[in-house]
Amino acid sequence: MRALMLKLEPIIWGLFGGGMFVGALLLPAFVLVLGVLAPLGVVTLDTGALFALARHPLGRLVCLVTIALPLWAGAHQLRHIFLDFGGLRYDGFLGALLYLLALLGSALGIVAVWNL
Amino acid sequence: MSTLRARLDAMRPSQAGPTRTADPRPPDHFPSRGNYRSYLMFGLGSSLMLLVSANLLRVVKSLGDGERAFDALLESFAHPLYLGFHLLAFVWLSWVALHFFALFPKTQPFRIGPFKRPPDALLVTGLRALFLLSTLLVTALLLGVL
Amino acid sequence: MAEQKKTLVVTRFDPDRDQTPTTREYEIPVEADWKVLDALNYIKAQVDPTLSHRWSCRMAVCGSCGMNVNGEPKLTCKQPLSAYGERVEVAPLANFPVIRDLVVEMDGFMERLKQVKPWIIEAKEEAKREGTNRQSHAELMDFKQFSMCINCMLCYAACPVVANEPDYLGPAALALGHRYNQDTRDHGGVERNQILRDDGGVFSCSYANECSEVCPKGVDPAGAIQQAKLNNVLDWAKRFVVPRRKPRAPTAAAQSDEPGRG
Amino acid sequence: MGYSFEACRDAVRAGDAGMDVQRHDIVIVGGGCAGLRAAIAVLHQNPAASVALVSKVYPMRSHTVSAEGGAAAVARDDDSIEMHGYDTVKGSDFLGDQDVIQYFVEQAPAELAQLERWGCPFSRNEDGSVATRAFGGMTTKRTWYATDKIGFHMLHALFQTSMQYENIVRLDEHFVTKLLVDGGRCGGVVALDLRSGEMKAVLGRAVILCTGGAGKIWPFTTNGNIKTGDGMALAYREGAPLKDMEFVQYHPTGLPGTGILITEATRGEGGYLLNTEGERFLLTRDYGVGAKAELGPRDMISRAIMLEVRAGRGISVPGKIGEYAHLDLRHLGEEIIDGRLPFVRELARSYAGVDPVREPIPVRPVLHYMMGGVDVDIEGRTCIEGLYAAGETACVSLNGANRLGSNSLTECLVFGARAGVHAVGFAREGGAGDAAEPQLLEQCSAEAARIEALRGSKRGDETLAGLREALNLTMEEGTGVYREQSAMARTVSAVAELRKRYQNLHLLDSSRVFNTELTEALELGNLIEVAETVAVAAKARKESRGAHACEDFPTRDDQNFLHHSLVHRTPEGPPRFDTKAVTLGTWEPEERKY
Ligand SMILES: Cc1cc2nc3c(=O)[nH]c(=O)nc-3n(C[C@H](O)[C@H](O)[C@H](O)COP(=O)(O)OP(=O)(O)OC[C@H]3O[C@@H](n4cnc5c(N)ncnc54)[C@H](O)[C@@H]3O)c2cc1C
Ligand code: SF4
Ligand code: F3S
Ligand code: FES
Repeated sequence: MRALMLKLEPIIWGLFGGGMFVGALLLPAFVLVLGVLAPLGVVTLDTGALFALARHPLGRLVCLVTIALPLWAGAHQLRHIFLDFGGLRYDGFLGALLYLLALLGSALGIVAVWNL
Repeated sequence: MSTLRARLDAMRPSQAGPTRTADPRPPDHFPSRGNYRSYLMFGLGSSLMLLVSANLLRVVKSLGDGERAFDALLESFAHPLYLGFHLLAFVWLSWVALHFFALFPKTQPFRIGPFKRPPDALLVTGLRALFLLSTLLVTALLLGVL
Repeated sequence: MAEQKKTLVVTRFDPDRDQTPTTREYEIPVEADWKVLDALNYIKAQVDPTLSHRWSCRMAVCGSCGMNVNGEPKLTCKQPLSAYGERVEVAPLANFPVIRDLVVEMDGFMERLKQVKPWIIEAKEEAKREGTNRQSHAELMDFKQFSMCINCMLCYAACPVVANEPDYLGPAALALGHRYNQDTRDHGGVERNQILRDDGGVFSCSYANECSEVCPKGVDPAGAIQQAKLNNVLDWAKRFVVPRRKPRAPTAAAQSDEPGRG
Repeated sequence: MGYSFEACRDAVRAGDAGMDVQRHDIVIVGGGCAGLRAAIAVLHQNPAASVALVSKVYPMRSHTVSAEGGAAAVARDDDSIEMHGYDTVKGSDFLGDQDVIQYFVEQAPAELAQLERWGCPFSRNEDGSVATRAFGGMTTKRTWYATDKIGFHMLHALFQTSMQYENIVRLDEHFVTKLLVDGGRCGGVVALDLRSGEMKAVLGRAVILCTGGAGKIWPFTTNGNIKTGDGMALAYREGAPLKDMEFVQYHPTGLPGTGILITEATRGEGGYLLNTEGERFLLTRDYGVGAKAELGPRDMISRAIMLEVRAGRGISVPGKIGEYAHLDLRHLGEEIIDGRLPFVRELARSYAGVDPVREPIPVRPVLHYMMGGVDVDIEGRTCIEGLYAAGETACVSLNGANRLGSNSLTECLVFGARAGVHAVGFAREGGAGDAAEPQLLEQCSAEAARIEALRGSKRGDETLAGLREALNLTMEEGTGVYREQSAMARTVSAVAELRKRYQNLHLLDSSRVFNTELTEALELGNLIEVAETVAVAAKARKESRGAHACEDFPTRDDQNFLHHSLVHRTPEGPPRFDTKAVTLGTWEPEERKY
């Protein structure tokens, strides 16, 4: 498992790098609006407008990228934290699990964006 | 000194030397020393992205499922636990973003063709400004202001 | 001048006598402009000749005198004693097996250096050339910083990955590999990149950046490693997209005349 | 027991000795510039050869690492081989052998070009060619540089290049304590493995000594802790004479207290030397350097600084003994300083608390380099068959009475390579037959016993620190920048006395593993041995030439002293002094004026 991951490292790291960039630029804003401001009632969201925004081809792309890439970034970082605390023995298993999660999330993201 | 242990085979040569050695210690004060702390905070913070993005996936999915599903989801976000998590995620991720941009410049080549990498300070400031701008933009877009 | 005193808490270990390292305290008079190494040399000459530590140039260039001082890896011939208070702890570099007292086992490090093929790999037809290469100042600057490493190993003592991944080549060795890849005179990019992205290579680095924090020579191994990662991603991507083309590193440096492999 | 020429590096247990025995074709002692170059040269000459590279420190720690300024070789159109030759001859005060100098200046460009192709990051001109800078005593810019860390970059380039040769078997942190010589034929060395504390026999058909200088004889030196003249002492003890030992170079610009070097390149780039009145005394007063001023040769500038200090125009530095001159770089500006002399700035800040961009650096002459060494011919051969020497430890008579700055790194390359090539040729022909192995192994056992007896030995009440200090003091007194017959006579007897006191060492560390007290004791023994030859040779030279400035005889005397001095060891009693003719040629001795 580890050997396979090693072969794929360049892609994984590329996804990770992209994920960090996208995550850093976009995620805080999403969390702020959807997770804090809206539920608190500070602002009211216009669902229709949001829907239109998301359906726009560019909107779909942004949605997908913001979902999929940070998943990889998060998975990769978590894996390294495990390693830093002595998790090398479980790296094959844990890494595979985390990346599979990210893969699954990305696939579901595609589906979700498709279904918009 | 650190309470963690280094692997006993850290930095061992492929063949043992002729005399017994004392085991390696892990880096002193790991992870409590300042830089290690921010490194860990950064790592943990960006691991949060796993959860935040998963939630975003739910949001997008609910949008596709129709207005009701979306509203229901938003309503569930009002739960104090959820709120707390999102608040924490917002603060933490913003810090991660700022830290990330500080670490970013030197990951780039010094030069691409004839173009030199701009001075680090400029790049960092630029990227952080970009972060602010994009946060404002996305917020505005989501709120339908634009 | 009022005479100042400091207590050095020094790690002692003799494999023939001690099970594990212990510490010993030396209270000594110190002078205002002493470096940590001066205090150790004073102890060795005047107080306890059985103390063993490595040093030579005392001008921060031979790289022998790295130790953990108050928990941080330092070049003891450069680190002023005045940076510390009454008590100064001097221990061998972390992450290394200890041979004796402050002397660490560095053969593992030497093996890692060699693994990245730190020499100019010439294109085949060039092998028998004479004269010098031309290289612009800008091309020199693409790798100069990474050629400043004095092999002091402070970065290894600071890196959390070194502590946990025994196969990790580590900051200095990886930066050295990147140094040769960035050199226009070198043509071993493909060969070396395969090593750099293999087990224990650049992708094991989690960018803790502590290596660069402690590096006394401004090498910035963390930067080198991330740049090498980027090179490898682009290398890989290019070969993936255009499998038959010669791979080219992004900074016009690491090129090879061999067809892409892998 | 003969051995084949093919690589044979299995360690075998030699029956009686109970000692590890390794067999190689060539044994190189020392992993500095000269040693590494020799090792690579051997393998280029014969890829099948097996080379043992024995060094008491990991090669990249060798003191070559600290060289700052640059390495000389003709590179520019306005320069010529002849000019480099003449500068070197004149710099040597006509004591350099001119056949050697001719060979040296001819080979220098190719050697440095080779190093460039091996990846040394030389600084560059606009057009991408290698940049050169001015250096003392050189007519034009011919010193190749890599900012101000040439030695560091050369050493690492050589060392890293050497890593690709599987046939170089490194014995790192092995301290050579004795050469194995039987019947006038050298057949290897015995080394103390610092790690295990055990002795190893390293046999070879030829041995090349590349162990560097002996600056640690003096208290105030640019040299690192490892420069203890081991190779000189090793060869000397086996009967090889040391040549021209009285000529030791004082570098004009060392930092107060530590003696850390501020490179001559500071002056090459245009720095000034000032006295306390802010006067550029090299220009305004007659010190023999003429219009060259700060770019005069080192011996003259060192003397000029001493005379300024004597005349009461020195600068005192708080908390430091002695008086200094100021090295002023401020007018060069931050850009040039950071661009070409960044290490100087780092050193001045860290070790003198002075930022050269804003303040002048206090400097004074400091012991730097040994022109003398093991007497070798142009092939690097000593008078012992199978024993070669190269680099600072050898005296091939390139530098004569005064070395020009930046010639010595090139010397290490040129003559390291030549010694390597010749040694492997010699080994292939089997020389005059191999030395008899049983005899050599017997010597190994005796040597092992000697070391064993020294470790932690409590013979008397002399301490290492005490003896070292006494040696430093007397050598400074007798063999400083200026020398007096009476002081030299005192030094000669003081060193002879120290040799006796050395027998009464009181050592405390009897442990086996990495016993640095033991190596320090061995080093001190070597220092005393070499120091004695310096004092004896200095006393015998009753003239002033190059770096040897004798106040009782202030002029050069070609009639009586245009010869090399040789010092031989005698089993008991004082060293035996002898002379050897200088090889002249193109250039006849003339008054040395700049
Ligand atoms: C501060 C400084 C600056 C200088 N700047 C310049 C300059 O700009 N230009 C220039 O041309 N020259 C310069 N020089 C001179 C030049 O650096 C030296 O002459 C040259 O480096 C000597 O190289 P080497 O190979 O002979 O010896 P070193 O580099 O000293 O190497 C000696 C080797 O021998 C080994 N060794 C010694 N004893 C033993 C033993 N008993 N057993 C086993 N191994 C042993 C050591 O481990 C080491 O590897 C400078 C010198 C100094 C000190
Ligand atoms: S990269 Fe820096 S810290 Fe690491 S070995 Fe090199 S000089 Fe030392
Ligand atoms: S500290 Fe270690 S993890 Fe990477 S950035 Fe430096 S090598
Ligand atoms: S003694 Fe050489 S780097 Fe400290």
